Amino acid sequence: MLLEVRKLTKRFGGLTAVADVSFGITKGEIVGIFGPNGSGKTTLLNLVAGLMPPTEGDVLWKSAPIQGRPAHEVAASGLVKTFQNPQLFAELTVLEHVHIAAHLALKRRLGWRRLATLLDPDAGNASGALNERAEQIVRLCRLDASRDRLAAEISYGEEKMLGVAMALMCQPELLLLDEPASGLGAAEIENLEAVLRDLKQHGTTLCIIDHKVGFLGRLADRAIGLHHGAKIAEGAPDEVLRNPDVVMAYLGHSRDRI
Amino acid sequence: MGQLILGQLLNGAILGTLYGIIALGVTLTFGITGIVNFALGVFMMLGAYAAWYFTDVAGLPYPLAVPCAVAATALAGLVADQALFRFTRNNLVNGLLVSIGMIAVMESVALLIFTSTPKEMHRVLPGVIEVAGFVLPKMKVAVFGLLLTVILATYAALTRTWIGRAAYAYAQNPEAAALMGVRTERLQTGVVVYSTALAGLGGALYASLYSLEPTLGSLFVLKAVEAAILAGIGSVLGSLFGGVILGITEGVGSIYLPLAFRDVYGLVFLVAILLFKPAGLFAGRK
Amino acid sequence: MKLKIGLVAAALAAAVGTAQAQDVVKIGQIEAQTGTLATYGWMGHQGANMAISEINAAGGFKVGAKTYKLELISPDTRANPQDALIQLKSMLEQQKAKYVFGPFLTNVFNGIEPYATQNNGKFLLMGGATAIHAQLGTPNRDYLMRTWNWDAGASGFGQLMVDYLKKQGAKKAAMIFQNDAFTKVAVDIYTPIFKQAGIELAVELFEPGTKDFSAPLAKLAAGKPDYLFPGYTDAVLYDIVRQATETGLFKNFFLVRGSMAPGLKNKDLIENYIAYLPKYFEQAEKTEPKVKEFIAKYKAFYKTNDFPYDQAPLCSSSCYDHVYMLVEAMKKAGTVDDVAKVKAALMSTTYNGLWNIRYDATGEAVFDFDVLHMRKGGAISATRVHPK
Amino acid sequence: MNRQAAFFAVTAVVLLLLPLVIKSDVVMTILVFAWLQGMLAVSFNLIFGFTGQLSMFHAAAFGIAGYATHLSMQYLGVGYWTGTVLGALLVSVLSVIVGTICFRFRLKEFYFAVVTLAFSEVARITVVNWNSVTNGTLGINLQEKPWLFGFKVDDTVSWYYLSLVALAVTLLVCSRVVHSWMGRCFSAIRLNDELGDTLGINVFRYKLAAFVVGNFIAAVAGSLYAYYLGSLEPGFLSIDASLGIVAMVLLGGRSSVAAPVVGAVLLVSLPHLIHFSAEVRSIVYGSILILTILLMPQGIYGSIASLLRKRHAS
Repeated sequence: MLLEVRKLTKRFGGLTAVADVSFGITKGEIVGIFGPNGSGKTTLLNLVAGLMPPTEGDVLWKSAPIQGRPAHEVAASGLVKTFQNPQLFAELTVLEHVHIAAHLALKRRLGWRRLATLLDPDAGNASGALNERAEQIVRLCRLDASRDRLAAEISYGEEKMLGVAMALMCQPELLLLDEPASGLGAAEIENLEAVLRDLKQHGTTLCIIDHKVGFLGRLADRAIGLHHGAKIAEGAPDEVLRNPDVVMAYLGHSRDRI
Repeated sequence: MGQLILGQLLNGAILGTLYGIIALGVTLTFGITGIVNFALGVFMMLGAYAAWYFTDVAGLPYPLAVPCAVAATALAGLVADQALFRFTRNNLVNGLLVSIGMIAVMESVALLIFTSTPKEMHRVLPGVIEVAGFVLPKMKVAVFGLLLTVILATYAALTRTWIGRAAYAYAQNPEAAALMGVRTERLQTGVVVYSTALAGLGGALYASLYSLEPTLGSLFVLKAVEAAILAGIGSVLGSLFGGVILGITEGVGSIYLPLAFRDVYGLVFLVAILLFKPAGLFAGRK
Repeated sequence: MKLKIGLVAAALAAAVGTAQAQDVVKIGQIEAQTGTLATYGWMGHQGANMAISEINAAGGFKVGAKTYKLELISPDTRANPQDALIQLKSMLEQQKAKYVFGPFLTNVFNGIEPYATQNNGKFLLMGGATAIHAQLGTPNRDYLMRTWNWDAGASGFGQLMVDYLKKQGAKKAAMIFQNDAFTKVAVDIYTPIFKQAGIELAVELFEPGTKDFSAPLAKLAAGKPDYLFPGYTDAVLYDIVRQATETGLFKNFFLVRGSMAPGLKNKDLIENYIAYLPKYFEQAEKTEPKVKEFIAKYKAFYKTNDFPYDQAPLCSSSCYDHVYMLVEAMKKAGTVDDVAKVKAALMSTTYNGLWNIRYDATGEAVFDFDVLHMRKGGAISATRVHPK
Repeated sequence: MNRQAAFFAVTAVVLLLLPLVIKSDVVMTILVFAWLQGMLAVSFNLIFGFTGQLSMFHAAAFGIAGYATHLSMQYLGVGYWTGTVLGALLVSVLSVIVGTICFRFRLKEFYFAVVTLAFSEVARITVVNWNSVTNGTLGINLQEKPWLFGFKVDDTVSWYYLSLVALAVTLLVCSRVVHSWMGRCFSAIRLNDELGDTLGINVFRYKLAAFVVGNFIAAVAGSLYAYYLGSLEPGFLSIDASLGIVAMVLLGGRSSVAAPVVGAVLLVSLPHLIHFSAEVRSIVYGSILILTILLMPQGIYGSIASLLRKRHAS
């Protein structure tokens, strides 16, 4: 078990955003978590990524608790997350974004010896290899056409893809994607699916949160349904989608989202 | 000793309202324009010299000179806002630097006009009030009452009137407020000018208590910013309490500890507040 | 790059400029004219500027067969040692000035002192800064003269003032001073003088910029001193005296610097207000024709009706009289270039202008001053003191 | 890139040969001050322009180092250079303490500025009042001059070269750092520190690194400055001094490593190039500051650079 979530609960004042949720993720699988807007998906993801402490329960990453540990340590341990609304560095180009994200890879490779590269940029032969990897990821994420454009100038789809590219550059063992498909057009979603499949083939474990059930259904090996912060179903995607509770949860809101 | 401390508590509170009125301007300007306007010190100085000029040179009675001084300062504030501050909205560093440039310019202008000889206004309300053994100058008590009224009135206006609520809404969420029909530009200008008017009022009242020199505002505004942060920037009543706390800390601190370190006491207190209650002492009581 | 060319051009222009003027004696003045500490420098500039214009308007002065005019170079140091050093270098190197007045501020003096000492013998520096006192007469500092009289010593005005205070029957005094360069020295000077006179002295220092003194005043008043000894610039004196009298904490004041105005403003609440003043211009205007003439000339020169009575006494340092005195010395020495001779002449001159100024053996000015004693209601008695 | 290298080479040669052309001590003095202030501004920009933290501790670092150098020479009997290193180390330790407090508690923007300002005021007031050690407001005269390779650095020309080399080393170090992975971490923190955090960048560590490295360089600059001027005073640590540094950086430009030097040269030389009466000059100075910020937000260097780029492109 790569990640294990045990009885996770998060309350904001009187509001319970996540209620007693437990599940696990094993290496190599794609897990989809879905639920209507406001069902606590993003909060759950932030709890799992260590961005906020839970009120109760544990998150075990490779059998060790990670709650309360700072985000950069969580990322360094191989658990990386993307943002629902793309978070970028406005003044930098696409390629520069990926280079910034190369920091963890460099740290893993050289440790404290990376300080030596301040004196000699080629020390440890790291920069060449990392540059190559950055180019690779830019290509993989279909961003090569806009690699030298500023983050402020690229399309929304490219922004979201850049988020994935940066996360990939961190060499994650488990990649948490927060609504990667929201706001994307059909062609962009297709593109995204292709990229995520490529990733799976490269052995990256994925946990995707989205309310677009169709998209998740095509991609996920396993699905978890969430409603009012509680887990209402878990299993193979098509089974879960047929689960009456899930149907109720969605129909209670808006049918066209399904 | 107890008498000494109680006396300083009172005096600190009075001085604190003076910090508080400028702090209120700092807080309002920050909330609406995202700028910490150090140039409020300049407007305080303008208000002070204007009040002195209207009473001692032009011969107006002081109660008339104060509104005149406030009006003059507000006018200067409007000009400064349209010519300068308008271009630094939500840019903290540029706002800071523009206010510093403005301080350099205005202090020199004041020096040219008023020279470095301190001006001391004739006594508006001489004499003291004795209550339970405490001796307080009448004017200090009057200033205290007036400032308290203005701060509370501002608070009431912000919570009870439409404009006030619009300003509040804007400070919380500018985009939503704009969608709701709040006219951003006008609101910002209005708040900046109101803040300069408050600074002018602070200056005009200051003139009745202390001697005037061109640098008076830039020394004072630092304290006001301290007071504003102490309370938690954005809190109207907090700026009053922040000022009072600062005034009392300095007053009582100077009795027990060396006077030469007086400015440190407030700062150390401030750092402690920022570290352990980063939103300020009165956060959540907006 | 353009900037550097600009700098070079400026340097060249300055060099060319100095080559032409031969019958002009340049006087430098290195004072802070703006900022919180500018009071002394500003008045010094006003006086020197006026004296130089007067001398030039009268056709200059004759040394030997030649007639010279004066030129004043007076940049603003802004109390910044870096600017002051560059300005002094410019005066000596580019303007070839041999006589420099100032500075009054100790931090500025410290900043220019190493360079000035390197140029010992090439010029005279005549300033009022407290820190100059300690360096007078030390090796390689022949260039240094101090234009303000010292508080301590046999002819020190502080000593004479405290003696006067003792005669008033004072037993206990409280000193409240702004924490700055002069104050540190003042505490060191006055503590033994008071002790010797048998007057107990309590001391409180405050940060520059303080306006509300109620806390320290209340604290000092708790020790029940007879006299408050506040210092020392008018900027704080007005507030200290007002706040001390308004609440009835103090009724007696003793000052070694600062003006009479704060006392007069509160004259009905004060018993005694004793002050040292280089000259009480308000009274001297009536009794001394020279002073009357000076005030009239000042008003005409600066086209103002406001004579700065409070600040004019500061003209006793590096100011009006000292320019005339320097010209006298140049005439007496028969040279405008030989700095050593001019200094010797200065040291042996007693100049009789607004003040009677002479230098003691170390090169420190000794001049006559007024001890003023204001009593309740504002009656002032002035005693002119001629130190030994 | 080649054009840039050529530009720097030419600049370096011109600056090295300058003392042969300029015989004016005044101009050389202005340049020495400009190089040392430039060093200070460049180091400040590492914290402010590149990492995005408006530190008000810089003048304190500058001033404390001067005092520490002097005191270690006096009480430990070490030479000037050892004293400078000790001073810079002391400043580094203080920076670690101040930085740890500020960054652990996640103080940002204005709050960071205020707290660092508070610490620097505490330092200044301590210097003012610790008379037995600092001689308080009277300041200290520094008689000694540094020795280097058997030469006493005494006259203006040798100080010119020393300060120029110190500035060049500063520029080199800062540009190496800024253009390395560490500089990328700084950019990440400046532009979006939350994102940097989720990408595995230890925000605390790199903020602290920028703060300590910047203050270390400022300390060396302070020690050189004090011994060139030949005196120390509490004014070195004042708020005005800190604001002066910010002004230099904004005037020059904050987006490149060398740009603050332009600001430093301007602000140091301007008072001696413009001859207005004292009050008017202050008005001119303030107006220049306001106009630069409003009309040239990238600073002078940045504006000229982007102008050249545009012309080059068209």
